[in-house]
Amino acid sequence: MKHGLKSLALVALLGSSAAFAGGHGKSAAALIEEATAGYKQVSKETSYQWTVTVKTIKEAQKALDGGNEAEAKKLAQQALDLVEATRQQAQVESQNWKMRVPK
Amino acid sequence: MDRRSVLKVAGVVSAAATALVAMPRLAMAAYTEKAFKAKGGADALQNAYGANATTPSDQVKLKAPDIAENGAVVPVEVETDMQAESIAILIDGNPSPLALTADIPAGTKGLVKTRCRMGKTTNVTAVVKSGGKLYTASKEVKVTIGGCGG
Amino acid sequence: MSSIRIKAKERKGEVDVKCLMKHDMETGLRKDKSGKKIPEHWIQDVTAESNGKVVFSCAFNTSISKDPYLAFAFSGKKGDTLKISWKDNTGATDSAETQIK
Amino acid sequence: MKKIIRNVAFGLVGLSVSAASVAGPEEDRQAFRKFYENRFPQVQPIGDFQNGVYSILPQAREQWEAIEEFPPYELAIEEGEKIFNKTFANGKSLKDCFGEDGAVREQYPHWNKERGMVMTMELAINECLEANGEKPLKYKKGAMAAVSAYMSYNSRGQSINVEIPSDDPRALAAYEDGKEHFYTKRGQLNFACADCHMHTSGMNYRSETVSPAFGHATNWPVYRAKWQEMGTLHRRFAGCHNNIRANPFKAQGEEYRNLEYFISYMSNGLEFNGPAARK
Repeated sequence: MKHGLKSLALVALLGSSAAFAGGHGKSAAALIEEATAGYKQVSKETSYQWTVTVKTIKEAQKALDGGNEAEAKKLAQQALDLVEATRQQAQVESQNWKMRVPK
Repeated sequence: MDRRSVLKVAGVVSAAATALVAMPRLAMAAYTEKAFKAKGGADALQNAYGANATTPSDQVKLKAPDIAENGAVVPVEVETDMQAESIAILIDGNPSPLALTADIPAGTKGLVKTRCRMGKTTNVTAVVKSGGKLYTASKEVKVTIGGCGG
Repeated sequence: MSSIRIKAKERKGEVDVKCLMKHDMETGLRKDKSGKKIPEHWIQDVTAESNGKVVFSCAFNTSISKDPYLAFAFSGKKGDTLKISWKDNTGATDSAETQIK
Repeated sequence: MKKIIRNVAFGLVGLSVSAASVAGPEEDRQAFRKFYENRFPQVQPIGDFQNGVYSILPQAREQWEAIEEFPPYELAIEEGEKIFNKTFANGKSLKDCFGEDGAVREQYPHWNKERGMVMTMELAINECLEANGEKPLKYKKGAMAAVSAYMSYNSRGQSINVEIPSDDPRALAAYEDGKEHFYTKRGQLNFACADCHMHTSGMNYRSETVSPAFGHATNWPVYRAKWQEMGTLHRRFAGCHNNIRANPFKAQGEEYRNLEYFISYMSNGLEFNGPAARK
């Protein structure tokens, strides 16, 4: 059952962008930096990268450059969630893929 | 064959003269702005053939898919055993519906195959000019947006 | 090399012709990477002659697919020549000739 | 919610069989083939799987056959022939690497023991060019797809016969790597190759019917209507990854070469029939 639950947890996380709520009280610039570093870290440690993460980080940066701190923060937070979800996917899938092999 | 759509095309043009003017036979099909840039099927036929009264006929055989694999490349085939003078393909929903006109001289079969672009689900109409009259067959081809862009 | 590929085969006095023309057939609706509209550019007229006589001719709109395909059939025999030529909206032309097999 | 339930269900099914001993490539291949035979019993003979989604969709097949009457890839074959026969600055040509007509498709992909890596035909083409002082070609389309189309065309009818030499554990590791890739969920949409092309093959994602993975490796390169031009297998891999919002890997990088090694091995026995037209 352990695998099943893990899988369930991952999907729940993917489904909700608010699932990972770290970094409250930080500036948008700091959050963007954190998301970028996190993205690079996950890319280095696993072969998992999501196209949407880079896109979201870019959008956050654009919002910040445009002087919209609140929007930038929101987007950077989303990017951080995506990074975390990617990390979780890599972890869960390192075992779960075996379930899909026909016997 | 979708009879309704043919009737619609015919209906739109009912105001036009039903008696066909004897047109001098063109030696060759040639592109004309008037026919190919026309916004409606009836206008296109009027400009291409000098007439647009059409009659559905099961002697006009139109082969086109029910659902297009890809709207950019839809195989369309028109064939007839009638003594054809010209064959045209109309894609009703395209901004300018007339896709092709082909001149069929004596000794050439009433047949043309090509591949067309279709922007959306619409009727494809095959037109065969025989004995100075226009005969048609129509068919709806569904164009969908695929799920796998790749 | 010509942009036109022709396959012409005779069977029982009828010549089946299949032909593919390399041409972008730009509709005028597409945009390039910088967002600029690519001007329309398409084959307007195609003519097929066998032994010097026109056996088929047709006119295209921009709604004919890229690298247009055309198939038709006419009465003829092996060894006859078949010449297919096109002209596009810029006035450019091309042609190819083959022997009917 | 549906997705969650399905996922859990997959998990349970997986657990019930995970106690089985680890199967080798040959057992994998038989189970893989059996899966598609059971899922699509209408595909007869089995070799027809080489025609991808058209083996299971009669309506689409008719259109495909109309395209194959005079397929646009014939222009690419001609272009490829020219490149293939072109004399290099040093007087040699691709013929010196691949023989008079380049009909070597059945030799790829293969395990190269000396270098400890999977060799693919496209990689070999570029290595031949570079070894002769020529500029390598880009892997996804254009000239590379054309040369590959020419060589594949001349190789039609050859069978896929990928070997995983037992005397080199690194070969098995490369195979296992490709296998893991095939079954692993990736991207924000959380799809594995196997999710679409195995466990829901024949079903629709929006209007698109997903093709069976058995036979996926036979027909490359393809002229794809969507692209309006030729593309290689690795271009398609990258496209699929983009679709599921996963960063694609490098064409001819280790990941995609190993994936090609795995899916080709799974299709062993089928005929190479590239190039092909696809939607």
